[in-house]
Amino acid sequence: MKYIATIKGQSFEIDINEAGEILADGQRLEVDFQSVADQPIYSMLLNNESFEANVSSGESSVEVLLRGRLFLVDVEDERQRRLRETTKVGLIEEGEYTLTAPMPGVVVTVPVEVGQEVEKGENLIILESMKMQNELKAPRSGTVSGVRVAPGDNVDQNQALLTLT
Amino acid sequence: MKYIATIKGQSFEIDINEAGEILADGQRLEVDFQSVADQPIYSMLLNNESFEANVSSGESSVEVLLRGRLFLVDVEDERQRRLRETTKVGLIEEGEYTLTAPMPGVVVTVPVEVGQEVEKGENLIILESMKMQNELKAPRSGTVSGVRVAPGDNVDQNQALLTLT
Amino acid sequence: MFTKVLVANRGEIAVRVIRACRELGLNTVAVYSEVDRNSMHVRQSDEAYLLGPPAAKDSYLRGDKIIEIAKKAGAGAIHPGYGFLAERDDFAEAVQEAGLVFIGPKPSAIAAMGDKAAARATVAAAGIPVIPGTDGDAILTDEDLIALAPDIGYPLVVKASAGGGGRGMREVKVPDELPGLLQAARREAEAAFGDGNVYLEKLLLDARHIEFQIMADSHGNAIHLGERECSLQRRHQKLLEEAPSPIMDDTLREQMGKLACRVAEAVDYVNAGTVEFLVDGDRNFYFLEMNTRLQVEHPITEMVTGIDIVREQIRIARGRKLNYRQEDLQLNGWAIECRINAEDPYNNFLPSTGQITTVIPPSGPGVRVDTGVYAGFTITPYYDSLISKLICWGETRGVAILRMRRALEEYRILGVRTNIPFHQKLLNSPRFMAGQFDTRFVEERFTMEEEFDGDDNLAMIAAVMATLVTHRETQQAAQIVRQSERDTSNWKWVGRWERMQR
Amino acid sequence: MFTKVLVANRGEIAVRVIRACRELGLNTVAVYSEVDRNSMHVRQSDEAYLLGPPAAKDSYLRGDKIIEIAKKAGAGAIHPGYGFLAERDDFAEAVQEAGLVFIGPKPSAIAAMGDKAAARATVAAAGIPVIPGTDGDAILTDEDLIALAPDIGYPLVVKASAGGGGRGMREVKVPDELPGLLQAARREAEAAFGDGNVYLEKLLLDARHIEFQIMADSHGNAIHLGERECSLQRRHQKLLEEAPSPIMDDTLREQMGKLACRVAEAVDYVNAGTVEFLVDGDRNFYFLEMNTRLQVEHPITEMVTGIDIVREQIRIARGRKLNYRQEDLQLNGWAIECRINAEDPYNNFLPSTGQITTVIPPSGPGVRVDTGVYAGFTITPYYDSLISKLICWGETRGVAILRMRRALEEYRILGVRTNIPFHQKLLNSPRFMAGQFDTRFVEERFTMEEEFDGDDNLAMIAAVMATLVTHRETQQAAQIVRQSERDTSNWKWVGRWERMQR
Repeated sequence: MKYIATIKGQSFEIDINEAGEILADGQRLEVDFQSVADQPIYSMLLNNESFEANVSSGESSVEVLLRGRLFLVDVEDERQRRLRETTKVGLIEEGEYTLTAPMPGVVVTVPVEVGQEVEKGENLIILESMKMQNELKAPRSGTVSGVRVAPGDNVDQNQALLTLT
Repeated sequence: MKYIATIKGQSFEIDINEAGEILADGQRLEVDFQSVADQPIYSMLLNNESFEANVSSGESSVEVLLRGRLFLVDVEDERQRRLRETTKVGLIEEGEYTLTAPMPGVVVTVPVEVGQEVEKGENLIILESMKMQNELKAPRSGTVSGVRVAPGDNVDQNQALLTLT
Repeated sequence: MFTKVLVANRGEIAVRVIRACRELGLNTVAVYSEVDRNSMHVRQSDEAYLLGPPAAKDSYLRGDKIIEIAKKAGAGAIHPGYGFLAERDDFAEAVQEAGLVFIGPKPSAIAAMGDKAAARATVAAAGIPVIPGTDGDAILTDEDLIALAPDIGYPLVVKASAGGGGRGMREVKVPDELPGLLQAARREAEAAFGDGNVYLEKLLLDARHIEFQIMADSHGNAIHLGERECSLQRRHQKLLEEAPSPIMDDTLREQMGKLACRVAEAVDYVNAGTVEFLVDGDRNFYFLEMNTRLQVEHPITEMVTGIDIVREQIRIARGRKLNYRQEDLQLNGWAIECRINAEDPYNNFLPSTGQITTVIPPSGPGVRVDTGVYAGFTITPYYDSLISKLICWGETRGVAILRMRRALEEYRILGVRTNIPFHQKLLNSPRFMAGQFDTRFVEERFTMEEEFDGDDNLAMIAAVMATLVTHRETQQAAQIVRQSERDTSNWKWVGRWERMQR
Repeated sequence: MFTKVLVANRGEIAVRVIRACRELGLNTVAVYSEVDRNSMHVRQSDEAYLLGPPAAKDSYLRGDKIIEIAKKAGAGAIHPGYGFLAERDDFAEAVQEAGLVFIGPKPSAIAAMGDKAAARATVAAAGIPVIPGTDGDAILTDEDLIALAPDIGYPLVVKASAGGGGRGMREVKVPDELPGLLQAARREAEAAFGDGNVYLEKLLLDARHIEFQIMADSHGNAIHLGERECSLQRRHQKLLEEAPSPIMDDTLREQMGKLACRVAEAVDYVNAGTVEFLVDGDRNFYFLEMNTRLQVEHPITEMVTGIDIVREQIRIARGRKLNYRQEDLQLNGWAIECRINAEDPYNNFLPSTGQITTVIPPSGPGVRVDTGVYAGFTITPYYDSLISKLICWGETRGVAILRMRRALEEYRILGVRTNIPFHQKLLNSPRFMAGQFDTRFVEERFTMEEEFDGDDNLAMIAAVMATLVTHRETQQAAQIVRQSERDTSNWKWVGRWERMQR
């Protein structure tokens, strides 16, 4: 089966032939791939080179934590790729975005207000949890369309805090 | 629910009233009993005293490994106890006993032969495994009725080695 | 003399204190909140008492309840660990009034060092250099402060008198900002400590945070155990500490160590404490504050001195003389501590909670792991995010760094995100390796962003691993579909069977 | 100079060597048998190659294959660890012939010490006291030995010349037993080593087994790193070791240490090695044998000297001079090692195999755990039962013992049985605490049997815990019954639903 794995714009063509062999960018490699202790830790022997990484499928890409470095890898099979390429339009930056609490905590400040335009990376809310003040930032630019919490509020995990359009 | 727990002939009457309280030999004790990490390790707070032990149900009794000491505890509820007391007869030491290999290994010696009478604790077979010679002993006295292996044999775990009547 | 100690804390430090007690043959009493029933400290103690709901104010900050439990359990002493009640002079006082021993300094010493502005005054009076700033422990209004600011010079820092942990603190670059930031600092200080008083201090650039561990017994002996280099911080939270400091030499150590002891003597200090200094680029040093408790990073001092600091704390509290004289002490080798926090270094260091599913700690020569967690334990959002301290010792700084690198690479914690990759990156940075950093290094010169290199072999490896996992998941999903098809047919079969039975 | 090392071993010692290589910046090549794919040493190395089926003779003893892999992988050196190929002079020779470095002594030194009878002769010729026995390395017949026995005196021991690990060894109390036991010993030696030669030695009663760690470089420098007390054994397998020995003083240490170095020099020794002595009740000491390799118990010496022995081994193999001179060395504190084996101390120490489900290792100050296992790893019957070495250091023997006790209490390993309770019992025995034991202590004076005490509070606790677990299991079983009742009715419902759909 053929896959395209992409990291920061660089693509690797990876063909999983059968158990024990893959083709990576045309290079034939012997592979022994094992999960360790039934956990998302994987030990890989690739042409006898030994690698170990935490690998977990995130929402959009696969996270690989390897030798102290995090790689976000987008993996698609050929069919998915063709599909995406033919339907590629500017879907990003559209619709409403709801900021939810990544953990329970207390709202310290809400430095934005309804109607305000914000840039990507701007602080939307400061949430105190685990004795730390955590800045929740805008994942994209947009306009604040709703603020559902006020400083001092106790919030639960995943509670909606603020919306952005 | 009432239980009788016996360790080396000493019996304890333990009454589990409800969550959070027990009566041990008439003494009322507050108990908080938790398994740790879903393993057979248990943490117990008994009137606020903290104990932790490995507890596992063996074939006949419950094994409690507590502060470096192993206790073999026989636990019965009242019904079981009454049943046993009325039907108590010399059932022990009867029937055929089959010695099986506790682990894979190589038979080193068989110091007994068919027809030989053996005492409890006598060596029946020496099995080499994990670089050690392990003495497999008679669990009771009896007569060797069959020997199924010879020195040098490779045996699998649970393979029958010898019978005793 | 007490033989039972109540440990008024949780997490790794409670475990640390329990270990020291055990090794002294003392019984221990743990206290815990509702979410901490299965904590290591509860499991390892001889007795354990529930304090209340998870929030610290309902549990670990309930000094009254803790003293009551100590009396009920017959504990003769209370060890506060760090944080929570450790630097509350009213708690220390109440412990003594209850007829118990507080394993720490006298309430008066805690109070004297607790008000940061007053401490500056006390220490300056004893002839110790302090950072230029507003003098004395008088309460100053905004107008006072604005008037005094030009004498101190810019940039400067507004600090909360009752402060700690960076709260109620603001950096001021130009005079115009001062009025607004004074108010912000006061508000934050009021919220955090119930005390809105602030003072001004000159902002030292290129400064290092260097602290001295001191120990004093009740017989008038005070010694220092050398310094710790704690400049690597993020938002005033220490992340990596080492002992000794790369910039230290014997002369400076002796000079600063002596002054640290003098600071302790100025407040009649007993037990373990830490005197913090800022050291500027010209090796001028200034008293910053004194922490009147056991420090998170005490193990690195233990590794290079061979002294069990917690055991000494308990011995001192029992009225014993110090086991060591200053001239007996010798620093041996180098130690580094990495604080392993449950937080995501790739997402603005956001705390991470959840159940830990796997822990494979590093070990081998020169490696120590102090932790309160294990596989199966759940990290809750109620307390700080420190889950483990990884400490490595080596004969030289180089050996310690190499050992820490391999230990970090070996460490596996799953279930929550950790800052291990941060430490790995930090330990690989040339400036860290060269020992060239100051307190602003992590925030200003360090980033987790990768400069992506086109022919990076590791990227290809990551791509292969991600693909293999995706492939597996696809295969398994397909199997589950097939499985449920079979299930359906089983159900059909059951249906048929039932119809036949009618 | 080599930059890549093949580690020809498995388990904790392979991990130990890999760690040392990493800390030196050297790449590592692991080799593994079919059951060891997920071993720690495979996971931690830079490269890994399959050797073959599980049995050692098909995998870790395949010297030819290992050398071939080293060449293929471009490894410049091979570290043999202990056991397997570590003391095979033919392997060391083959490694050198292949143009690779053997990290260990010269083949000639391994050979000289490998034949125990020849080693006795060599060492005696160098003026070192040996245990009275048959002299020289000549091959002796039964008649020769029976004729020589009266000169040696009874009790005596028959030992295999090629011996090790207690095989081919018989104790003889009276002359009548000698002929029969000679034959038994020869048979066993022939089977174990392919060499039926034996020799006689006087049996020392009340003897201690004390060994000296030595290190020698290729520049003619040899030093000793002090002694280890290894008397606590069962069936000639060491169980607990400590450094220093409770019976040692500076004078005796200097004297024995010098002789140990002289033994090494007598065979032109290079790299790390251990000279074993027996010391009798009158402190007379006799050369026993020399182990020409890294020893299992090397960490206790590392703890009291601060020297990383494996790193020094690699440095020496790279042609470097020793980093230390004899006069620089200083023993600091006390270290104890408990060998944690997968065996059942309550059932005749029978080995235990299976998957390890949980590991919670002890940690904190002065605690080191060297292991090759983790939760999820399976212990197979193919190799020895050592799963971990727990090493504790303290300023004094007393502190080290107390620390080891608390560490053993903390250690949780589930899935296989371990001898942790044996160590706990041993550490509580008054004779151990007093340091009064000899090589026969464990077998002759120690038992796991409990003297059961009627009002033993722990028994009541155990009874309560057993009852609570039984109660839970009964409740759960009842629930499962109820559950399956519900399942059945679901099936019925499906059947009904299907009928409706017709």
